Amino acid sequence: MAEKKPTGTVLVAGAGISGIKAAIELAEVGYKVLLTDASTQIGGILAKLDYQFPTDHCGMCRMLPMVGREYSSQYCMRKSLFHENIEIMPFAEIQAVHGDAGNYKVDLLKRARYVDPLLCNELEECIAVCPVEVADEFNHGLTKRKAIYQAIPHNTPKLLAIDKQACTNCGECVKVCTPGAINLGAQDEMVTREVQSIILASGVKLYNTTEFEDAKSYAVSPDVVSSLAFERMMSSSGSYRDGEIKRPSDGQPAKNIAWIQCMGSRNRRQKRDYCSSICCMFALKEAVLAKEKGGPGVESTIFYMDMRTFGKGFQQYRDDAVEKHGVNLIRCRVQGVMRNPDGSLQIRYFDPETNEFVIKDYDLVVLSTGQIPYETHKKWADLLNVKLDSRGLLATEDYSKIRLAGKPGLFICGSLMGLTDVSEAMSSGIAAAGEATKFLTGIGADTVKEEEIAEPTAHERELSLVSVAICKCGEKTGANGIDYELLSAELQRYRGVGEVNVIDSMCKENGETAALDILSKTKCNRLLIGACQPFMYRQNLKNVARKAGFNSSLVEVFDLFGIARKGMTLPSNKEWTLRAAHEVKADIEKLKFKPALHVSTLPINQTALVVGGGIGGMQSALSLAARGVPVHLVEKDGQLGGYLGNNVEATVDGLAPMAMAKDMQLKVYQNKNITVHLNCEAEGTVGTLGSFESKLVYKDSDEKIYLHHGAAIMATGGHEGATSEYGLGSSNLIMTQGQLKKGLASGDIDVGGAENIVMIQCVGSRQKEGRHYCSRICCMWAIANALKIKEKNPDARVFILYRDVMTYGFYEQYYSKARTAGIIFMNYSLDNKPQMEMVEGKPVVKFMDSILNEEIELPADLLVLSTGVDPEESNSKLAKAFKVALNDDGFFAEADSKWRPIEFQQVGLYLAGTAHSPMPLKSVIMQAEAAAQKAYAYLSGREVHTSSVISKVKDALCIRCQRCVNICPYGARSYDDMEKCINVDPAACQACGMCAVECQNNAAEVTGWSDKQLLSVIDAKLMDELLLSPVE
Amino acid sequence: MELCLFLGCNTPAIRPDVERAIRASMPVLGIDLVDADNYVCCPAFGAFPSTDTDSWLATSGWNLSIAEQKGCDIVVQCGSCYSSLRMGREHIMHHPDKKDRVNELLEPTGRRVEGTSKVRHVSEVLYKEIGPETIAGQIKKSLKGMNGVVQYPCHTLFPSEVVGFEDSARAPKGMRQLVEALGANVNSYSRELQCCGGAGGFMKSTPEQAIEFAKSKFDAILAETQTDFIAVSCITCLMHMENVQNTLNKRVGEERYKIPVFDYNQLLALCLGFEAKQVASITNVSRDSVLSRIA
Amino acid sequence: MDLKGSIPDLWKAIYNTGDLHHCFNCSTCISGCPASFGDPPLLVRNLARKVILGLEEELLNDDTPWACVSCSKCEEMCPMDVKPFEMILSIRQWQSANDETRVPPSIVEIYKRGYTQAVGVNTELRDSLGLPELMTITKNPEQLQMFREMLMKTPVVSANDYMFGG
Amino acid sequence: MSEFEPKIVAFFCNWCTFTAADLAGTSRLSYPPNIKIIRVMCSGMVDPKFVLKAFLNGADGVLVGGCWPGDCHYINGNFKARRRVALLTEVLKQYGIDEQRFWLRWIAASEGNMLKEVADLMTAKLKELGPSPLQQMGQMVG
Amino acid sequence: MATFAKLSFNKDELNKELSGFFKGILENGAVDAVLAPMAQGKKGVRLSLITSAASSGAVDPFAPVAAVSGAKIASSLTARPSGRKVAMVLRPCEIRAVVELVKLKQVNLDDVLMIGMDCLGRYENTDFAKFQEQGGTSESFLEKAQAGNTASGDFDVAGACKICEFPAAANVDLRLCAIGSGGGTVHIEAVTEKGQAALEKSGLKIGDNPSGRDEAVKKLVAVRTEAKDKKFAEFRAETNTFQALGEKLSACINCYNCRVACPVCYCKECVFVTDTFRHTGDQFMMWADKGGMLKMPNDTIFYHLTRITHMSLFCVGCGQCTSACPNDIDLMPLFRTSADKTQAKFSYQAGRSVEEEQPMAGFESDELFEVTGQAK
Repeated sequence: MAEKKPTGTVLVAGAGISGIKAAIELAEVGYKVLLTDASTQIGGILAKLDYQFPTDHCGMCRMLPMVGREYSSQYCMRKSLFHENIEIMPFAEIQAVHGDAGNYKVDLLKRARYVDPLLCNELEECIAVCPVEVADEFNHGLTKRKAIYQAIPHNTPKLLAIDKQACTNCGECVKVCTPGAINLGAQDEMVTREVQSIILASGVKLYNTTEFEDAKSYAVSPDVVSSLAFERMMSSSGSYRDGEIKRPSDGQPAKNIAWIQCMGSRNRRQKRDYCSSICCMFALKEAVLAKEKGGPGVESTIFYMDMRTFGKGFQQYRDDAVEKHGVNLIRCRVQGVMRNPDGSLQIRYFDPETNEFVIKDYDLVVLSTGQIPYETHKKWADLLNVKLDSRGLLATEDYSKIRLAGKPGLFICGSLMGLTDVSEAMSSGIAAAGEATKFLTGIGADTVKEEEIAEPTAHERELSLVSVAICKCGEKTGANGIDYELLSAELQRYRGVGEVNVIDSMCKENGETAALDILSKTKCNRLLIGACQPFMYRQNLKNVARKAGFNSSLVEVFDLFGIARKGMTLPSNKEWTLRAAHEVKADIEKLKFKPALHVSTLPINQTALVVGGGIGGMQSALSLAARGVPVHLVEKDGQLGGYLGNNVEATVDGLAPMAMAKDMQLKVYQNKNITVHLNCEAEGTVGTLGSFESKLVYKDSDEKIYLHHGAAIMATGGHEGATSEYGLGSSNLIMTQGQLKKGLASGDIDVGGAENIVMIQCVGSRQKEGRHYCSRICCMWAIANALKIKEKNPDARVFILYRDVMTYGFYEQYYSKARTAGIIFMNYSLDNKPQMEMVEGKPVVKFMDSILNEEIELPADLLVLSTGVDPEESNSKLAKAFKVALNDDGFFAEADSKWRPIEFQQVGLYLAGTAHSPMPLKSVIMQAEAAAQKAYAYLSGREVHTSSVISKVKDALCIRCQRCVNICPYGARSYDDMEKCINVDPAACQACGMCAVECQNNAAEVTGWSDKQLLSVIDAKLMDELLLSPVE
Repeated sequence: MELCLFLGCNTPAIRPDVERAIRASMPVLGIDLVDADNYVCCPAFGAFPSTDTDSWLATSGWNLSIAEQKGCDIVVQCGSCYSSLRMGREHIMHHPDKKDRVNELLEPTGRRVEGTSKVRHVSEVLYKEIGPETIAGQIKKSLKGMNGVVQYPCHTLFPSEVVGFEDSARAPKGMRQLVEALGANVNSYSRELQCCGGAGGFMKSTPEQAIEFAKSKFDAILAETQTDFIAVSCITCLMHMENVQNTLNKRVGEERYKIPVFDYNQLLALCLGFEAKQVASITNVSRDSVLSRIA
Repeated sequence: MDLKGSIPDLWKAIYNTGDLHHCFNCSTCISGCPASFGDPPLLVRNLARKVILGLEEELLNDDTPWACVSCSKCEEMCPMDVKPFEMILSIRQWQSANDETRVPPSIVEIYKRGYTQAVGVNTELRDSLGLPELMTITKNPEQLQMFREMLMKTPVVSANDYMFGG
Repeated sequence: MSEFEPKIVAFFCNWCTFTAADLAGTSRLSYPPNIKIIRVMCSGMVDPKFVLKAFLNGADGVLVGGCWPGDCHYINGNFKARRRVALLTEVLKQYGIDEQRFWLRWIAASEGNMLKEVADLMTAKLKELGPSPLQQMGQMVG
Repeated sequence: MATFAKLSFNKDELNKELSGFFKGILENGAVDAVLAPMAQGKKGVRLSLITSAASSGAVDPFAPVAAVSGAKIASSLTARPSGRKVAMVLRPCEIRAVVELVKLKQVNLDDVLMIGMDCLGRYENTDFAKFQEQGGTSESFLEKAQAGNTASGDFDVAGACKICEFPAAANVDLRLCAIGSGGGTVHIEAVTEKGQAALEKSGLKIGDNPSGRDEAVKKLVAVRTEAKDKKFAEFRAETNTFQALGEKLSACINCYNCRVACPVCYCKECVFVTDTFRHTGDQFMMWADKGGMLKMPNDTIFYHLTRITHMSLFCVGCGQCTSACPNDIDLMPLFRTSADKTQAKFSYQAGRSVEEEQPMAGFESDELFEVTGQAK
């Protein structure tokens, strides 16, 4: 027999969204995760953000697993997270890391909360009596909190903690805490844990307006706030009330609001010569929201330098912000803010539109504060004993944003890579999980086997009889206001209830034994458990029930105190108890009519199809193959490499795509797990996750093959865009950046004698007619080419005419480098585009210089056009073949632009790289890794477990009208034309119930959410308390 | 402590009462002043710094060498002189080629500059060296019951790494604490950190706008404070803020702008018990309202 | 404006510190500049652009550098550390070197008597305040001579020696 | 006679509005006990039968709470709910069930205060309108 | 441009002429079968499926009766298609129901030549028997009805027909036009190319347009629309409360006939007869406890209201529900008034077009803001 391998465990340090995502992805594969966070709770910055662009609302829950929902929480992520394979350890800091890759010992300091969450009854009487009030940091001081407090208002369970710096040790809280959960003398605790791999997802410190010198000219009043604080001002759990955004200083409505960009970023003088990447979108979103939430009359103005709307959909968002919402954008970095005697805030700026100075008063100024990475990176470098690179950041391997250089088993994700937006945080989290998975499979670590839920037994299908078990907290009977005897009697009389047991402390060991004892003798086939914090105990209690012989789908746990307390002031014990009984009855009803469920498994064909043999496609293929997954790599051209791999020798950040592609090709061909199909296109696909069948057609021979695979990745890439503008093609002095790049590399283009070289950015891009998006790489390409020209001919003057320089993140240093090298950047606006005219065989470019406000005429020896990136034309065919969507620009439309950037709506299909949107090479590789991980999560086993709660078809009732097929948002329902029936893909189905409503006679139904159950719950809710119980 | 007093030109020539104030108070507070014999123009930014580096730095070097010979730091009251000297010294100290050139030019004069003497502003000496508490302990009279506003000399703030001594050049505290040390209540107002506008070519090139610019400051003071006086710490601020008030009054046709302006050293000297007619006698905005209340 | 006639290397002649090229035209320097209130306003940002583009003629004729109040706030606030005030001084220097009418008369005063003001001659006033006699360079011909000889070796004085003849 | 206490059956989506109700509870934003909350996975899951049943069996009002547009965990369930509510409102209006008795509201997870506001408003509105005309029907349905 | 063929007939020979037309299209291979109303001996007229030209003699398309909605028959014939071409002669309301059923994938029109007939109304089944007994014929009915008199003795056409504003069929290939054709004449209009081809194959002479038709149809629609508005107003006024609704439905015995007869109630089994509504004894007891008593069967109003939410958007106003009720509950106005409101809410009209998406099948992100009244 094979030796039992240890279960792979990964420490994810930092429970912001990227860390959470990495943890969930690993847990889905079956690895154990220890998810720690230095703060008292999880969620990171996003816990503070109620609104995220582009929908301007939340959607965080969409990062929960789609398949295997059984094993994780199914509720708002801002409440909390649960997954069977994830251990969450908040308020813990890593003190030391010993050992090496595959064998780490990590010392963790668990900080004392002083409130034991296992004992806390969440009644908050302690908070009521606490005499200490301090500013609530969660709301950036806009509100107050007590010394004993709940850090994040939405969290469930509440996880109270005591702020010992504020606490006066008066002991009032201890006096009122009936469960004895508070221990003022609690000590920090050191624990050591063994893990195989570590993912750092701590994020970085953010610039704050009180700490830094350069903010002092701006932060002159409480009404000058950071962008994060502004989020809290707009939040219902922050200071937003009554539809008005209020000034912190006096609570007056803020009507005129200004945003000042780049606060703390793009500042060489303050040694922060980088862009924080997300602040532009952040400000645009806030400006739009302010107008929407603040009511009529709110004016939003953003002072910016370059509006960096480089990501997918960002440009449209910007255009909408300006055109639909009327947000003012003013390109001017202001010197400071002055507080007027009336409290208003004065800003003087130079308006480039009118070319005049303007002095204007604002009610509120928001500083778009960015990242402060160095401190955090240094901390990690010291802890992990790794070196920082020349920029002072943790060094990752070439081409990787995730793998720490020279440290196998150590990965980073999220804002440690530089501030990331939600989408990138997700991609990086998945990619980091992927790298860790690769590492773990490499060392042979095992995964957790999911326990299957058995088919229901005959006993479970019998007429339902409910056993109600009520957990009582030790000695403190009645202390929480529940009269157990009354409750028990009330429920005992209820129809369908077989027995009611009050059991002491089921959450503890002896309670467990007692429960097991009682329940294993029961005649009932359903169990309803009332406990104080079901979120915390649910799993334990369900395990007890399982041991006692209950089918776990027929066991429900309810929050005994929560339901009675919800939103109500505390009535008398009797009233409360009766109300609780009343609420419980609804739960009984629902359980009574619930059928026994089981988790179906889905057979998996463990082969992957990767479409596109560019760098992204090859990366995905290699990554999957490395984990033993057979991959078919399909490329429509006669060679691998894609656009970058066949055309681009070097990038501005020192990468060599052509050399890299060559190297990858070699690896691809050598890998026995990879089959390459050249000159081949995928033309049609049927099936679902685990069992797709695709038709592959060879273009040269017209030969067709049918490939069975379990998942597919679209990595179709893109290519340099085309344009009819500026006489491209009419003169050999006019060319694209790609042509120049090639020409410079080959020597075909000689810049030796050139005096003036003009580059025009955004040709045909970022405008409604044409590419309505930023191609993200053109600025870097232009800079790389310009630097090359300067290298060859230092006397040549290179002019780059731009709209916004999109050197986001640490690419900013290349912009700086380019300026230092003497490259001249001149801004133009879309409504005043440069004009070109050939004079004596030479292009002459005319444009309006926004700085000098003068028409400039530039004779150019070379005119170079940045024509952006176009999606592959084959995308539309593929989209049809795979029944996935394209966006208006011809790129693939991911399932969710923020939370599911790598997936298609249809499970089992993924996308990576430029197929998603134009992006730099390192991001392509990261997405390719992420896509491979998404596929691997399901391809790693012969079958996957889906979920017990799933939509079903009652075939005998079904008339095949297919309305359910049409309405399903996940494409989980399909009409089988051969069998003439409706099929449900159990992996794709998310049990939203839309099919069930659409189906008029309940031929479609979600198990566990049947109309029968819901209708009886409505009854229970509406019946007067006493009437519910038959009179004896 | 011994410091070499660099007077510049405006102070000794036009406002010698300020010089008198400095010479009077400093020794009381433990600073011995030595005169910079044969010093020359700092040079003013509008002079050699605007023509060429050699003449600028040679002139700075000339002045710096005087202090170096005396073996002590230089103390300056005039903001422009302070900034020019510091910038000059900065160039000399950080550019060996410039230092060599300066010394080459100085050599025939028997001078040499090494950088051993630092350039200090009188307000820095008072604020950092002596300290508001010591001052508060030394004064014999006080400004108690009076409100003041302060005017920070731009030249002592920006650029902070060259001329600065405040914890934050963008939120300075020195002048406020120094005036408070004399017992006055310092009022804040919106345009506290706005430049007086008196230095350089602004007044010369576009006097209309320069006066408007100054007016906005005075209007803010009148509207937002109950001030009895303005405390400055630069001879240009002192002269300009007085002159502008008279100009403004002519414009508006009434005596609206009549806030007495004092160099801080004058207030200090007065509180240390020196005679107003010696230390605060030269002005064109009456100071009587303040002088009569110093007790 | 046709850049055909511009001088690519002009910046080297004017402000060859390497700092200038960091400028990304953000407008910080102008948004709070006192002299930007003037008419015409001093627009430091535009001066930087003119230097970089090599617009010699325009720069020579630009009076605004002389309106600077030397407060150096721009220098403090410039996120790119262009040191705008130093650039202004450099432009003035370049203008002075290329156009004698730009040479400030004050340097002649300084050459002649060491100061821009008549320092130390108000003995009566000084006496009345109880001030000591000042040991000015004006009163020390030997030193003044040395000072003048030193200045004579500097570009501005040697190139414009006729101004200092008297 | 004691004041009329309307019964409001509230179908709250699991992801947003139910969380908001939780948040209101934990934030001590007490809302009237008249609101009888029934958790559903999505506002798009609310079958017209549920609403009819609630009214027929004595509810004075029905409130459906879902995620804001664009925010639906299930992508677009709330949009579908909106159409369904519009349809049902038309039907109910004809038979004397005032529009004011049947509400659809978007309430995000963080909007505990809005939940309270809506609950207060609806309760007050129903007190004003008085008991549902169906109360007198004495007709229970399954 | 529509083309017409004129079909003149001698007294009592309308059906003969029409039969000639159907024979023609069958014989010439325009279709393989014809579904048309056909006299069943002396009594009754039923839709019949004719596959032999020789058997088309008894067609009676204009007979004022529709015992079963033709839409249901069309569904039976085409939901699982035979692959053979069939001409269907249906009433406008039936065709409108067909349009809805197409969207619901219950009718497949691929092989159908749709022939719509001008409808001046139908009698209830029992009344039609009386009508026949009284010697009434399609010809006599057409004549009288065109003159505005549909009543025959103590009975009249169905209530639904009196307020039907769709006497002429749309979404057809061919139209059998009686209205405004003049005495002794009907016209066959080719509306589509498919219809044109069939008409050509029928052997009839093409090219005699009924000049008074448009005017006559318009007038009839106006009369019916006015009647409809009046009826709606009356019904709404008297049924504006739940009590009134309860009274209207008090005779209901939950037999579900209405839904069986309804052409757009297309479920195999109504949800009300599924397990969902198979309550337990103690549930009934509980409900009885609540009010002290429980009327049985108890789900009558619930059933009808649910049905309204299910089918009002598809309701074509054919009145089959009323016809089907064994307890003479006039259900038609109940459904039609609701349908009128719900369809208007979504600017939808049942039966108007196959292309029009059924409202519950889709959504717009920017619509119906009044429902929540909430801005962001």
